[in-house]
Amino acid sequence: MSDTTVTHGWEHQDKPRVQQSELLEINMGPQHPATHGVLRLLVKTDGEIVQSVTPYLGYLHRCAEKIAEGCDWRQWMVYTDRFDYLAPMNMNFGYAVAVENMLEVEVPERAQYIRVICAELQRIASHLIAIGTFGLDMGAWTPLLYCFREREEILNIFERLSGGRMLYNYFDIGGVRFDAYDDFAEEVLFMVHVMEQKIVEYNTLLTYNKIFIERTADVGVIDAETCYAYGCTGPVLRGAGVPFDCRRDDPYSIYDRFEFEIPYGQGEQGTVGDCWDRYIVRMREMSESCRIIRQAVDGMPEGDFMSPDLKKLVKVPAGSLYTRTESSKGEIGFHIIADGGSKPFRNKVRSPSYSNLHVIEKVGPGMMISDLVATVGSLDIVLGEIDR
Amino acid sequence: MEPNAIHDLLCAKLGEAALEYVDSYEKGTVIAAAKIAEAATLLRDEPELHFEQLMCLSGVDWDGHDAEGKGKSVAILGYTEEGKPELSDRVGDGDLGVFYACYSHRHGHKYSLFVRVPRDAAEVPTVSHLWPTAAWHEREAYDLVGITFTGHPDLRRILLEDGWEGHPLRKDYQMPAQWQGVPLEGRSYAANPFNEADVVLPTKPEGGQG
Amino acid sequence: MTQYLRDIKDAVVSAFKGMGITSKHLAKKPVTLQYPDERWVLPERFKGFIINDTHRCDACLRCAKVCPVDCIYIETTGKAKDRYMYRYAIDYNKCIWCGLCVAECPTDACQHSLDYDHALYDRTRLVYEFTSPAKPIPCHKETRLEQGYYVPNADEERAKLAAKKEAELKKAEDETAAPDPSPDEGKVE
Amino acid sequence: MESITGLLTKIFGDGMSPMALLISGGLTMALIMSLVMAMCAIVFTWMERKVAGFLQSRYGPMRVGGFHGVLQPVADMLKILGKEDIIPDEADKALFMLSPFVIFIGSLMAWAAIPFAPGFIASNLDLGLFYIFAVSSAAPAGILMAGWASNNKWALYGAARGAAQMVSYEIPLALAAIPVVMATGSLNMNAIVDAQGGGVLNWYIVHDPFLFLAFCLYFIASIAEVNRGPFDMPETESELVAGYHTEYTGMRFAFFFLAEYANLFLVSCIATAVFLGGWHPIAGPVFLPGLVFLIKAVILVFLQMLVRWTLPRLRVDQLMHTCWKVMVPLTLLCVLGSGIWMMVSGELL
Repeated sequence: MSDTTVTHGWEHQDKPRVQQSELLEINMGPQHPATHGVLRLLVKTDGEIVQSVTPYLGYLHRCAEKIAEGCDWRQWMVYTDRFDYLAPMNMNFGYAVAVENMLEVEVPERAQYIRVICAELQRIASHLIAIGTFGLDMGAWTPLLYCFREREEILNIFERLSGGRMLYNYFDIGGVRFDAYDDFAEEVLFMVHVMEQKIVEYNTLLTYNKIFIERTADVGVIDAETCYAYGCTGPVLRGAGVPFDCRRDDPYSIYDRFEFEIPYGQGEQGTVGDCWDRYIVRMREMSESCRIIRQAVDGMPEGDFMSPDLKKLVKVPAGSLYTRTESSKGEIGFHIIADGGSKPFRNKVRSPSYSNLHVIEKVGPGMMISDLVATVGSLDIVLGEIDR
Repeated sequence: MEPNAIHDLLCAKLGEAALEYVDSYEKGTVIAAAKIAEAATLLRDEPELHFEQLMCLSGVDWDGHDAEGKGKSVAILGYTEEGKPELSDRVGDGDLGVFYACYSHRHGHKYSLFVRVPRDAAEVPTVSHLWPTAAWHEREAYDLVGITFTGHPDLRRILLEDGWEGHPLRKDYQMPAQWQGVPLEGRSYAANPFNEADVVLPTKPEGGQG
Repeated sequence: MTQYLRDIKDAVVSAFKGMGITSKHLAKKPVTLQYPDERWVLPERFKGFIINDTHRCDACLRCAKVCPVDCIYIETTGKAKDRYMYRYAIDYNKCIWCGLCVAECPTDACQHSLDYDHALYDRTRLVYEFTSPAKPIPCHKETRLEQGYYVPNADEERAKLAAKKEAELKKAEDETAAPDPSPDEGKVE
Repeated sequence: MESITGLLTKIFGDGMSPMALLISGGLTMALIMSLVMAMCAIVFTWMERKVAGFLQSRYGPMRVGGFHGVLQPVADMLKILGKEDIIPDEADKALFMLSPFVIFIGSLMAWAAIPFAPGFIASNLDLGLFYIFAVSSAAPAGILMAGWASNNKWALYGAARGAAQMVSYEIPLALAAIPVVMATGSLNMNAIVDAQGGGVLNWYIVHDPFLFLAFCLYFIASIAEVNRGPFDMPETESELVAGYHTEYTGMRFAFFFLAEYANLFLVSCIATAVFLGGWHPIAGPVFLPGLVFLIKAVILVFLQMLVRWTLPRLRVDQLMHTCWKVMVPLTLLCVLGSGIWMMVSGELL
């Protein structure tokens, strides 16, 4: 549909007067408040209605996969931090699990528990940003600031743990870099306690606000089939009503020991798979993460935090393995090809946002500009991991 | 379904095209490049397999990788005196490969497909009509590794800019010195202000004036 | 019609609930700090600007090797006992605060400081030099011991060195040969 | 204006011709009103930032001017004055330069009929309320000019949305004030305020339930009329970058800003005069009328800020839906209902 032809009721005349109207091509990004980074969407619109969306990527491309060829296995952990800079712990986790799977190394129990606590705290932190910025896309400023307030508390814990507030480089192959500090458990439990109260506040302020529901329900519906086809994972897939989560369905680390629900979209305010469903899945996942953290804190044993039988310079046996873990955005997969050396032969990152964003090409046409903004916001993309 | 059963099924349906069974960390089948779309169709549409999701598609440059694991995996051989990377001027001769990781939500099983194509005729049929997600992953493989996917609806570079020279993830790739007039070499602010000749060694206690 | 009225009711009620929450915050004390005046206490493991304690550093080059972005520059001169480090520089333009060098350092010379606010107008000033050719740092264990630099397990090493020297001295006395030429003579360049 | 002309007569004696008196009085009043507008922008930007800050668990500006950054808006003004005035090459330059003033003047003219205190009104028009609504319609024209002249697609979107919104919301805005006009029997602002004297129970907001509803509808419509959240369609900063003033910088941008905050205060002043008894205090005799009026208006401004910083934004079609399918019928209901009420209670007889 490149041109819309509007014919008026003058067909009976000798020469019908045909009015041509053109589509408006408009660049949303790379500097645009709604694109959550440096994404460029080439949008063709007919008035307020979007006719086609074409994402252009690469503004944040650093070719970390090429850099991997020059790093050793441990060094590249630093770069995984920078994929999803809103959830570096989850990225670290994915890479650590991937390499450990190939090394077949036993990670100490304590490290496993610390990892799970960190990953779940990070999931909460990441979802807080997702929720806050989603609200911001809708024009609600205040929830964003509240979300950041709670996120800061989580970052304080991470700062005490790893020394960094944003890029932690905390996980290491075979364990974690530092042991948990003395009152780590108390702090985490307090944070969880605070978080559970704040979720109620967010629900009142944003989730069940009528305007918010109007803006998100029945908007940007992505059904399960589309999710499978476009490789959407994480809250997008679960929002479409598929209770799939790598933590339960393809367990890694020690996630099989914990009891938790997998929230999925049920179309409470509209259709299954609309923006509101994706939003509420994140909201409920935060509660579930709190549950996991409580169990993990209870079960955390004493002991090593780093695998003692691992050398400083890791050499991974030759082979190829695709390992996936559940980050806050979805399935983060590391396809690792090793040649037996101390450096990766090929590290391919299958980032969740990359596939999640792709679906916008499919669902974008036909919606209004405001809905496009809402849908992109509900996909919760991070350009760091799309462009890598 | 067990991986080797899937392989047997692929062998039965595809015959010669299913080249060999890979039993490493990853279980999968090596498929002849021309038949990959058929194999993918089979994986997706066969009710017992029903791989409705393509988890990952990655392009690989196998240059320098040998089975014993003693291959040289780095394009940067070392560093020159000035600290600049020393690149090999070797032209790669290994195959290029594509890796497909599929997952079935219905059956909960995984399977992988491998394809190897010669470097100078790196053409693989697309699977983007089967799994739309492959469209972007194939564009990425085209962009970074330089594998052409025939039948792809929109095969453009995705991460790098249009008109970029070369494919960075090839092992023999050399970064151009500049791109559209912008030097790509990072500026160093850490030029050595000192001269080795200026070094004043401390006085030795036992050696008198050094 | 009932739906229409219910929508209006929902909109009004939820809006008032939301405003209730926001207006409650009016009375609460803000959580932000007035940055340069108020600062929070930095944790022990805080990753600040990396500093090199040149008293402890023996130029083993591990930090420079492990650095993923190659931001540590070490220049040495001489060999073995006469190996001296005359430059240890960190380019904070490049540093990514990953902390690998700190984890790698065998003598804890490389450390995170608690500094973090170093905004500057000139990038070249972000290259920090920790030594100078005027006072080079000895690298060899024995030289370090002699000049009073840090060596891990200093007492043990000192004892070992003393024993070695004694043995040498004894050997020299036994042979009653001409005294050794000073080891550094002619080698300094 | 009577107070001003009275003052002038006192100073210059009877020597002035009535024409000169009228002109000089008018100019003085215009000057005062411009100053009020400038003060609005300065005070309310500071207030907005502080209110938003405290709503969001932060302080807002704290640095400039000692106590809670009171001089921050002054510093901002100085900064914005020093900025380069950029006119895009492809812009329609005449319209581009004109539009900030159109919006500004549209806002300024409306101030002429606002009664701040007894006798303190620039022009005591018989059609005061009607005049205010009429001249404030200049703003959509200014927004359309700005959006079109910028030659920027986002600005065009913002302008189209903004014009549609403001034209639409003028209807419920004016309709909501009609019951008051019916009750007073006059469009003169002074008369409307005078009719509400003698305690809170005489204010029109509690006159009857329909008038209370009319006040609520007026409040909502006024937020939309001044383009603030949740109805900030012309700006929609997360969708349209900055809407119709995307391309504006420096002084011209400051004029938009000035007009926005002046309008914010203007609609609150109208609401105060029309519904909240103007300068009449809650009880007792008229005391410091100007201050009472200001306090009421500032409370309304604060409420607008609270709404803005709490609620998400409506989509453009929902905005129209709200206007035409909810607000307009309800305001019509108010007109009808309060008319019936007055007939039943015998006021109209």
